[in-house]
Amino acid sequence: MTERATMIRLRINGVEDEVGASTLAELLKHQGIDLQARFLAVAVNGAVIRRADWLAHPLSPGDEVEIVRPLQGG
Amino acid sequence: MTERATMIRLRINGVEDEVGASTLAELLKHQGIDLQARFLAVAVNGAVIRRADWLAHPLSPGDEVEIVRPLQGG
Amino acid sequence: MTERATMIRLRINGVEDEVGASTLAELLKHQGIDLQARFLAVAVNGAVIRRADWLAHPLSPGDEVEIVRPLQGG
Amino acid sequence: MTERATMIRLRINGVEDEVGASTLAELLKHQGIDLQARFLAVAVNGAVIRRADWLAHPLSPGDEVEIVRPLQGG
Amino acid sequence: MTDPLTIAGTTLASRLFVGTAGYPNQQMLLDCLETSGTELVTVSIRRISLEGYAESLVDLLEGRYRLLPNTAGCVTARDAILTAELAREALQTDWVKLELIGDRETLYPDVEQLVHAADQLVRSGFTVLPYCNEDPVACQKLADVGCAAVMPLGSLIGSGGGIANPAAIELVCSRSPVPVVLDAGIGTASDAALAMELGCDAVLVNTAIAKSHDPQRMAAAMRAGVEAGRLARLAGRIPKRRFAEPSSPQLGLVST
Amino acid sequence: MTDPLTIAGTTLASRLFVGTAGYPNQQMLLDCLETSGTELVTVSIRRISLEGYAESLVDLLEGRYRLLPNTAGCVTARDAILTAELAREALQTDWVKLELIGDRETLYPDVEQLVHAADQLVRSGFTVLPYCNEDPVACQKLADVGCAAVMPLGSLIGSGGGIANPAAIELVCSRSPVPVVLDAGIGTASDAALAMELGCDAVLVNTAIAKSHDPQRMAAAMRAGVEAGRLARLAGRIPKRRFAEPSSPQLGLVST
Amino acid sequence: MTDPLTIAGTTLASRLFVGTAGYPNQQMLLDCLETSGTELVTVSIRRISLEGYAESLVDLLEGRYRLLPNTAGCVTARDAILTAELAREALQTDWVKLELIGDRETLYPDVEQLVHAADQLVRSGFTVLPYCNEDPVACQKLADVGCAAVMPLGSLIGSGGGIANPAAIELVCSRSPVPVVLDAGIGTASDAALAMELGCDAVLVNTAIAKSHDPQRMAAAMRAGVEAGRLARLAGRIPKRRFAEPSSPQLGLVST
Amino acid sequence: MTDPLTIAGTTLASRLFVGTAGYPNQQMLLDCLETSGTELVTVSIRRISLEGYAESLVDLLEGRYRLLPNTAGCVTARDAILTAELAREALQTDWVKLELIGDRETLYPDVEQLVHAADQLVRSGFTVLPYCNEDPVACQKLADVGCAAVMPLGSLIGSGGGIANPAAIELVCSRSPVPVVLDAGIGTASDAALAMELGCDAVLVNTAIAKSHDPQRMAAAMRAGVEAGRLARLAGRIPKRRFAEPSSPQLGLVST
Repeated sequence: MTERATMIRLRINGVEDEVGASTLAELLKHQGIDLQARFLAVAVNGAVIRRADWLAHPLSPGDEVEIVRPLQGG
Repeated sequence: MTERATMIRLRINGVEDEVGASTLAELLKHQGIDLQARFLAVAVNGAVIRRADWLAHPLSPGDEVEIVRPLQGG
Repeated sequence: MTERATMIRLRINGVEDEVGASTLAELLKHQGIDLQARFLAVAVNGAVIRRADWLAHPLSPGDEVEIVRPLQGG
Repeated sequence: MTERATMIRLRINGVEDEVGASTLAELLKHQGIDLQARFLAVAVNGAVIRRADWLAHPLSPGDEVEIVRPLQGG
Repeated sequence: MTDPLTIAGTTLASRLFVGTAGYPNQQMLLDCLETSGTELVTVSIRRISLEGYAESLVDLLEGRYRLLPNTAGCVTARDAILTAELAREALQTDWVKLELIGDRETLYPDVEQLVHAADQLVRSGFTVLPYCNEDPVACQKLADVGCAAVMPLGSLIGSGGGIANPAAIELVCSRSPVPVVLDAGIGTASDAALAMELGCDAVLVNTAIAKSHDPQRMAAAMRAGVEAGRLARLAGRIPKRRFAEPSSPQLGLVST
Repeated sequence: MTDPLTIAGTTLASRLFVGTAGYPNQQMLLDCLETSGTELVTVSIRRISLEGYAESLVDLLEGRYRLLPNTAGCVTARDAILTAELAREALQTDWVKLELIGDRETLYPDVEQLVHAADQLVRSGFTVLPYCNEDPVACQKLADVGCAAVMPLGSLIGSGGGIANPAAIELVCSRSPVPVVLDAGIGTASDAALAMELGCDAVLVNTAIAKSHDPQRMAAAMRAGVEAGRLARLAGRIPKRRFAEPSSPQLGLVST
Repeated sequence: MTDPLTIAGTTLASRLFVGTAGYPNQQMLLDCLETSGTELVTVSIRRISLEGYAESLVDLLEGRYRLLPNTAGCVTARDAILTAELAREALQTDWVKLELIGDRETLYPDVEQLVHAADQLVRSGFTVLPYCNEDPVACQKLADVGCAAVMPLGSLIGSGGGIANPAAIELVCSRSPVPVVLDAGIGTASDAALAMELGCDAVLVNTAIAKSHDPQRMAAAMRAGVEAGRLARLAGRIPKRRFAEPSSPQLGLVST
Repeated sequence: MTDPLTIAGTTLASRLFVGTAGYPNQQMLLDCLETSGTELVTVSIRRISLEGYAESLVDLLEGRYRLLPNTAGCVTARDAILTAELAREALQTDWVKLELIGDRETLYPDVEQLVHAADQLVRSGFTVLPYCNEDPVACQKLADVGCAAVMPLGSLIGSGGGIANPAAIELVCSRSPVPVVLDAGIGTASDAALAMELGCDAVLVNTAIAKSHDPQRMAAAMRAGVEAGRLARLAGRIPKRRFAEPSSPQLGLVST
């Protein structure tokens, strides 16, 4: 994040937050997520954003972001 | 039926027939059905025609007529 | 019982006791049992003693006496 | 069998028969059984006669002889 | 016994519903209904024979029993709904046992279509009792769209297989906001009793009575079975235990 | 219904036998017996308390019910036989429910000793109804020595486990030359109905009534259950089929 | 044994699918998977913890097992579909075990929504294996919309209740145009064997292994159970008879 | 797996015993035994045909399998004992599967005679494995007289009825001081697995293999089934629950 980053309100994994990130990639980095980490997937407003588009995908106020990974399951 | 009755093609209980009947009441009489018989019900083209309307209900070529009554059932 | 009754050791319903009774009838009375009470039955040494014989049935030291009645049961 | 063999009535495996055999071994041979055949067992009058005793075991009229072997079983 | 069942505001003293098909003859049917003590009997709706009109079974039943027309055999919502509407006109009742068959061989219900057809019929003023499966979610949906009861199957229609999945029937009963009527599969009186013990509010029986060697006696058996199961349910059964528990007193045994 | 059961020349209108142990109180017991319609009730024989003699339960039952004393808890033939003889003297009946327990924990019968004790009691003039297991050979032997009936267990005494092995009970019933009374394990009304459907001639119930939340209602349930099962047995149930069989007519469906 | 299962063109040598949840620890999970011989394991898709990202279970499974992500816990088609799409992105697989829960307490499927969600996912290129119920009509619909298999429940998820309705499972298997995978309810190895004998093509097990006292041994048991049931199915079992049939020869008995 | 069974001091690696009767041909029998992994096979003892002596089956089995001669078909203790003695002489083994049939039609054991015959045979130095019923008291008596194992029936011989009374078998297993071998009634692999899960130490199978459509494959199925059930027993199954328990994590669901 640089000081130029504007703060926007997002809903990240169901929780409202205000972050200084204008793209998905910035948001993920802000969340401490390694962009190279495997097995991650992200959706914005109900649509999956493929990894190749994370850098370019702009965020808008009110966006609902889901960041998931596989876990144990039955 | 009078001699003036025009013959029309109907589908009566699933069977194609040509009858000289211009109303539902005429058709039923033509089928030998007592109009006073209880527990009868009739539908034309998928809509039930109440008994009070049998006399007036006009038939058109191609009408699909269902004439039913209760039977044993489980 | 008169004072002449000799004390003898018996096993009554599984319990050793010493009683002053020389007949079964005396023993029952000594136990506070109404000899007319219905539904009682008594065995001495594994043999049932019919009610008519209670008066005459002599007891000997070491006799095993069972005094029973019906109770609830399944 | 020699001509001296006396005929005696036996019950062999449930069937009455008259055979010229004075010992168990003779009977078995008479029945066409190889005395060296393995897995055979024989009883006379309800008692097992061990193989070593077949030669010597005398037969008497009326003897009941069982000659068995293992078969398929569940 | 005063333990009436209420469905859609109508009170029924008997918790045994009886189907009217397949009896050796009409008099036997009437005798069985009488003996069963039922107050609600099912009928089908069928096209009249074009050769002429005979006196209907219904002339004999009317006034003595509440009639519950069914949509047996229908495989489309459209046919089931039209059959229900014809039944309403013919019998002047808005009650209908809604059957929507998903497979002609097993006569298993098509619950997806069933929910939609039930929804439409309820909106059209019908009192809908749907023949469904022992699926608690489907039963909930049927109740949600306004069905007056649900009628899960015990086992396949006419199979006499009894209650194939007691745990599921018990689950449906424990969660249903509307009465549960066990439909299909009852083969004998203990099946009917078990249904009631699992929590069903009523039982519908047809083939098990009609095709019994002695239908009237089986009607009596079913009546008693339903009553037995209902009473047992109300009384509250003892828990099942893996071990024995003596009933007679354990003390005071004769011992030599 | 006139379908009496005859055991040893005695005719009983009710096929439900009821045990008298373990009820919340004596009045409840009496109410349950009345409601059950039973004519035959079991009692145990126990040593009197040496502290004194109280009015017996039997004073209340006598004249209203036929009493069937048991030898519950006995583990030797000798004790069982003496108990039977004491019972005969006390109650002036030669009927006895012969119990010979092979294992105090499971209360499972010792059928080997049972046959011998039954044999002796029959020779002494008793009418013997032995509590046994669902072993057709043992049941045959009991009949052979002259028992008036056999009383195989459904499941362990007091367990409410129902009929654990229906095939075996059916087998016993199909071959027994004397009446079969299902004893032990009945937990609820459908169990009683099933017992009768399998071919039992009567059912003995105790704990399932006495320990129900509402004993009197359960007594009514058992009465109805036994009747239901008996009627179904007589009526002849439909066979179980793996496939469906429509009850309503298959022709003449409304079809758009 | 060469008796592979093919689902959507993919061949699996093992007919045991294993869930990865609830093991005492990760090493135990890996040991169980190894022992089970499975080739297909299920995983869930969950939001990452915002506190940070830990190494995933999947790093350990990848390359050794085909992964089948589920939509466990989803109650709307929308959430289930989005979960499936996220799974596809995360795991680069178009396979999905589609769960659409109709009731959070019983985890019973909502088959109506399930059919619609499956339809959409198939159209989006997914290979869909839906968790459904033992309803042959619903299973047919799922196959009709293009599901690669159906996964009916044996009994409630995690209940260990086994196969509550064997007749229905057998019916589903006999009519399904796609492989049938028994899902949910398996409690022990004989349940798995029975599932295969009824005609299932595979079995999915999770809790019964993970929560066993000795998970790895239970994994071995399940592997053997699935194999046993499959072999028995292929071999063709003897019919059940009500009567005895001697195995040993009836002639030639020793008789004194 | 090293989990041997020890009977009378003899260690057996396989817990599957196999009967040798009723196979399509002798080669098939040999193949089935090989495939089954069994170490102990049963044979009968029969009078030789007086028409001549053919090579015995036993020539083929000897040295490869421990032979367990039976007394199948005997209805008196005397015949059973003589048959056992002849078997000992013929096969040079003191092991015997003691059968004493109480009823020729059902082939049900006569447990009273069985105990006496077993007692005599034990005194004569035999290692006795009696075919008995699922009666815990009878099984205890058989152990008390010195039987090396007990062999309760699952259901009637040759019926394929499976385990008709699982609770009773479990009870027998939980109390038996000697190994329990489930004999008779096994119809398919899941039956064998269930027997082991209930606590049996081994299973004897004959008809279910011999009369299968594909005996050798069924032999493999039984081998796997016994192993599956044994492993599951040792692992400890999860308890049965009436309610669902999610396996996948309940937190972190995608939710729109």
